Amino acid sequence: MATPTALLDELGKRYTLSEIHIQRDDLLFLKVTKPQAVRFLKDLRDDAGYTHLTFMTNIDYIEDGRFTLTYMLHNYDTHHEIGVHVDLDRDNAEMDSIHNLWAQGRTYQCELREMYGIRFPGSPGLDDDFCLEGWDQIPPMRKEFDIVAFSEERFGNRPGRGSTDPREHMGTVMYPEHRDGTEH
Amino acid sequence: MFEPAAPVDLSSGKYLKLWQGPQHPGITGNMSLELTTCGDEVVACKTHVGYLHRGFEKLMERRTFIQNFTIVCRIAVPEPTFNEYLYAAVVEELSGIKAPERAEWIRTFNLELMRLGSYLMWLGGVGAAFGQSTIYQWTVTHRDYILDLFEEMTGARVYHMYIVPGGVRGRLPEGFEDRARKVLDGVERLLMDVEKILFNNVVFKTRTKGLGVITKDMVDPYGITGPNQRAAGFARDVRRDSPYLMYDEVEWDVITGTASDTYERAWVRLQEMHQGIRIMRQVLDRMPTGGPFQTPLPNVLHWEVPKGETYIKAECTRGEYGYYLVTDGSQYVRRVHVRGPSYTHAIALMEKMAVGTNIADIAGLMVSLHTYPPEIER
Amino acid sequence: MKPNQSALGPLMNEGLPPEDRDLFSNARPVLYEPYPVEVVEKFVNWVRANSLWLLAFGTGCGAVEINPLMTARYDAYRMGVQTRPTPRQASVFLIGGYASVKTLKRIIRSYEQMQGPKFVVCLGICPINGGMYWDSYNTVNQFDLYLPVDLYITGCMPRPEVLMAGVLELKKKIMEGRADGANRYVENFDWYKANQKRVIKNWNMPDYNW
Amino acid sequence: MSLKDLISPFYVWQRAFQKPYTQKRPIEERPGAPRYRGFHINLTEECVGCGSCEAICQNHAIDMVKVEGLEPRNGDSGLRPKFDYGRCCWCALCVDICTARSLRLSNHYAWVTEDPDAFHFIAGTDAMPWNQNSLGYRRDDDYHLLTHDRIEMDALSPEESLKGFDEVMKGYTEEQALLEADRCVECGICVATCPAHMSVPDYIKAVRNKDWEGGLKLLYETNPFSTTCGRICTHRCETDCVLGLQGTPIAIRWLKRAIADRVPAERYAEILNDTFTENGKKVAIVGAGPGGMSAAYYLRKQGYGVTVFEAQAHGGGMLRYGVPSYRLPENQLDKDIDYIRSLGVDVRFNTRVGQDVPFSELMDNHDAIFIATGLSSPMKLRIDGEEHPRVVSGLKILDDVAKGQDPGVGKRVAVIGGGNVAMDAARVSRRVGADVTVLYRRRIEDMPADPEEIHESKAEGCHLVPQAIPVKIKDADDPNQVVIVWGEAEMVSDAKGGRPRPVLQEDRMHEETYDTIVSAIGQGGDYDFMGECLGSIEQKWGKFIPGAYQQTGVSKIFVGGDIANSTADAISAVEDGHHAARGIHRFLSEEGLQ
Repeated sequence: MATPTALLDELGKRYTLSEIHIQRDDLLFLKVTKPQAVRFLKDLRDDAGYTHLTFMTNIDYIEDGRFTLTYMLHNYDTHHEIGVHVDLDRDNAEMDSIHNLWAQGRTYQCELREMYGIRFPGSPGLDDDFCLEGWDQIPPMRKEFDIVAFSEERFGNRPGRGSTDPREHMGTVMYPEHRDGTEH
Repeated sequence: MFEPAAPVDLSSGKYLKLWQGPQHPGITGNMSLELTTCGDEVVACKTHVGYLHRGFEKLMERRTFIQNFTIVCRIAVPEPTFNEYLYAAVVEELSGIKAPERAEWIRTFNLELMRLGSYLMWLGGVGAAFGQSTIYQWTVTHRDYILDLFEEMTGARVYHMYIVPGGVRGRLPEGFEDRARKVLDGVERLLMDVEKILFNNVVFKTRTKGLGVITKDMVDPYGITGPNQRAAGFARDVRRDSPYLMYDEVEWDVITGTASDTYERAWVRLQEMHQGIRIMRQVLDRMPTGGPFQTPLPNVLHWEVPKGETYIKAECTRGEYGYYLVTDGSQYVRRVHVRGPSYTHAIALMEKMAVGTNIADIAGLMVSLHTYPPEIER
Repeated sequence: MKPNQSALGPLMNEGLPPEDRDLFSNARPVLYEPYPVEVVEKFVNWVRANSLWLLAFGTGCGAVEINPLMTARYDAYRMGVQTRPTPRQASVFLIGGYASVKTLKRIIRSYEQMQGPKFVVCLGICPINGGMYWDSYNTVNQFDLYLPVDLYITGCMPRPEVLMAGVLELKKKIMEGRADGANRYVENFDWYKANQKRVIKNWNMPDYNW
Repeated sequence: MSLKDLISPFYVWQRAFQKPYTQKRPIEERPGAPRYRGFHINLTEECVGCGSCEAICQNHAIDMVKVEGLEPRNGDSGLRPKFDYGRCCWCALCVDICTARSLRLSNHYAWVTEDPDAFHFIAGTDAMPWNQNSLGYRRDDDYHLLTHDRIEMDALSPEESLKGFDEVMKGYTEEQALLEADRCVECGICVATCPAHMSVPDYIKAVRNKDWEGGLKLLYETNPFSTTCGRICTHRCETDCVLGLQGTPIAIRWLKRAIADRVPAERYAEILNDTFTENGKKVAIVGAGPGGMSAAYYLRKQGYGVTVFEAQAHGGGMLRYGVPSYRLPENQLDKDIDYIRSLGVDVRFNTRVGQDVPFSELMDNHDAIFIATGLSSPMKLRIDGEEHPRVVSGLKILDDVAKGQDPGVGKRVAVIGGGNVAMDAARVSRRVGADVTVLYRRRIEDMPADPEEIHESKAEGCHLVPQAIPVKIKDADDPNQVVIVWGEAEMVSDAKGGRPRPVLQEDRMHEETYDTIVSAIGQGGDYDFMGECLGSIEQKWGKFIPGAYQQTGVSKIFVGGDIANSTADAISAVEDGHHAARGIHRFLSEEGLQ
């Protein structure tokens, strides 16, 4: 079985790999382009022995306007893991489906559609409810979704709470005259 | 790999839609199976989850690194320690902290004890699912003795919040080792009894042998891990393949099976409980009693973990449990993803395996896959 | 205090498609009236207090401590407690901690299917004021907005011993004739319904599910 | 189906003869484990209300609330944590982080009620059934969430430091500063204690973020003597720092210095960006010490024309002439003063009011006057022989050294006193090669000098003799020497609960000969220049008693600094100046001064 570096050399001939980062001896991350991604995953699975899809998830880089999908693949023979990143456009996130490669891919894609609003055309049951039911807001895992405000508005909190800031309290009681309003 | 279910015409009157769960005694935790049946036979199954969805991954994005340590244990209720350990491990790796050796031993013990407790609960569930409620009464009680140990060690029965990034939160109490050994002896005796009255029970054997066979070629496409995979003959165990904590310091065997049916999976787990006891006894023998058990952390009130990402996994009772952490150098995580084995076992795998079984076996099949809904939906 | 239930008119079942509305009852729940003879009511309450049947619905993580409670070590059976698989047979609904919106819908449905007298006991911190998940987008923060609660047991988790203490407290309350949650539900039905529909956005069931 | 499989289950019967699992009375029989994380207990007396528990609580289960009968005071916010048991998850992070170690958990775990609003209580104050429980979770001694030990600052060794007047403390390196700043819990309790109420948590945060410029701006909001105070401040804040409750307090003073040292003087104007428009009003300030210059800074920022009259040739007052340069190098003091002068503050050096310029001129030509002349007249020992020529004041020695002259103390020196001036005089004398003995009336822990100064004096070889009361000074055989008679003292506790009092032991008297006796027991003020105005200004024990905003009985005269406060340190003077500036602004603007 090829070592990860040899494997990368080999794959690098056929794919545009970037941001290769070796986190540990048994874990590396790399990025492939969106059009190549599914073929790349299939090659990893079929040719390189990375047969186990550990998980698939998404990272929201709201400041860069992108989503980064992460597919984590595991090789049972070398006990090596590869995290494959794929950048998507955050505003119009769409990705090829991997439900034909791994059975649980469908579930992950359904979850990502619900939690981030990423489309995976062709993935069965993509629009079914996964965790949420009757959700009427933007997908909740997106960074711009403010859960505190939402929870406060929708579910409320029991009254009878209220806190005093020690520094503020001491200032008001102990040296009111000595405050210029520049206090922080 | 996804095979669409055969077209079912509900209006034909031949089929019946049957919901098992969420309020149903034959379901593990709070989830539901939408079964389409023809007579007694299940022709299609769809798993519905989300009844326990709390949005952990989102909650964790707005809590500081120390605050998260209190919340992760809630992700898998009967097995909080795996979450605690994995969260601590990912944070330690990214912030370059190494827990002291003594803490590593304590953690190993903690994890194995939790595994045993969780298996006992599962064993009770197996008993209950196949009408052997006596087993349930025994095992839950013995699990309670384990919870007593946890209470003594960590200060809580269920949510221990003991494995903190950097180490553990306290030394073991005086005389703990002796009491732990006593509990282990008790569980070992119990397991022998269980073997006699459950595993040798003709009813159990008849109902479980040949039920829900996972073939070898299903394992990778469905992402099956843990005992479910080992019962199919794969000697794969994270503790052996990518050793963490002190697992390469102690002697134990990876248990595998061949038949890969419900009985075999139960049998593999029973043997793993014995292995767990074996590991714990060695840990108790070798655990250092002095030295530090915590590496100092930066001020946790404004702790910033350097930018990076990592994935760490551990072998929990149900298979590969892992934490994927992405940080951006701030006081908060950029993204954390919890990989629980139930995710694929309870959905993709269950939906496939339920087809062709009898309604009455669904509960047994479910329990033989050993799934926890909270780790699916988080 | 007690509004005339019939004066409020039938339920509209607006969540159902128009063609299905006739298939379901549109009657409102009715108030429980105590027996006119006090001694009889007291006796009946004593009976009720000593056969508390829990609905086996693990709605949240609190359910994990029900297992020890109902097995050999703590053995709640000796207190007249047992679990029942169906709401029709149960009289006590243990809310096992947090209630996600999705589960809340099932909780309401199960609760309304329970026969009176029925009691709701909330376990843990989450139903009181949100607890661990006070800022979660999918769990309710104050359970008493949605169903009447007779007793709260704080803790995370509440241990089996506290659950037993809770059972004893509930018994006391029932015997004193103060466990009137079900009646409060009837009296403030519209208020509860409005609160429920405020969080459950896909209300596709009848308004009262008995 | 084998026969064995059929029979085997009946093995269950053997259990019928075993002890049952059932616990007879679980509620009574099973208290929480000794380490159980049950309900909260707070030792109200030890708690200082820092709010770290609230800060770390991920469930927002803790509110800091006012407690009846508990007023805020230095080192205690008077607030106490109130718990919401509809939120708390008993993770005990609050216990782990508790700076006072007053918060703990009991092993009590049962609370059942029908009222959902009942689950609030102030731990330790409200009567809860578990308040007396002795068991429950405590932080393990070997487990910490906070760093209790201060990051040490590099310093010259005593041998090196004795060689000259180079600054002893080298200042934090960036790495050290970050580590030290990281210890802060940002409670802000120190802010009240700081006489200038500096935004300590904020500028420590700026250090953590390496935001030196932002930090400097924060410093100047309340203190234009940051470089100086970062070195010689009496750091009362550190006394009340909550980190000091279990370890050493944050080195707040050093962190202030860390900021100021990292911004070069040339960049001050650009960073602080103090812009203002002249408002045409004029204020005179007497004394260019920290009080006067601070008032000048804040008044100037509001557009006042400020003239400072200073008797000496340089600004800084006691900071220059009373603090030796190994503690505060002159160029560092100049950095602060020069920036204030750069704003257009007119400082007239070598101009003694009442001598070079009449006080009446100040009164006539200015809209307001701020007087901060400081205490420059040494107090008398009030013992026989005090007028001996070999008895000199500590200030005189420091003044000589500051002006580059040899103090001429000889080989054997006795310093009388325990304040900073005494320590400085002793250390200066060590530097010019004398053997130094320090005689102090009370115990070492009673000394008003900074602990660092005491420590460094000892390290540099000063011989500290506590509980020594001078009785008499007389001539020695050698005219260049002097004899002191002192007696040992016993500390007698005060019946009224005050601090213990030294009582002379007549039978244990000592007579020793020295080249010089340095008297450094304090200083007094000289207010003669003010003439008749003096009569309208309240005085007590030789100090002015100003009213609100440092105003005196003569409404346009404001006073501050050592002559008007009891603490007599730089930071108090800075605040007096700042506060007088507030007062003068109110007095001269439409707001008025009530």
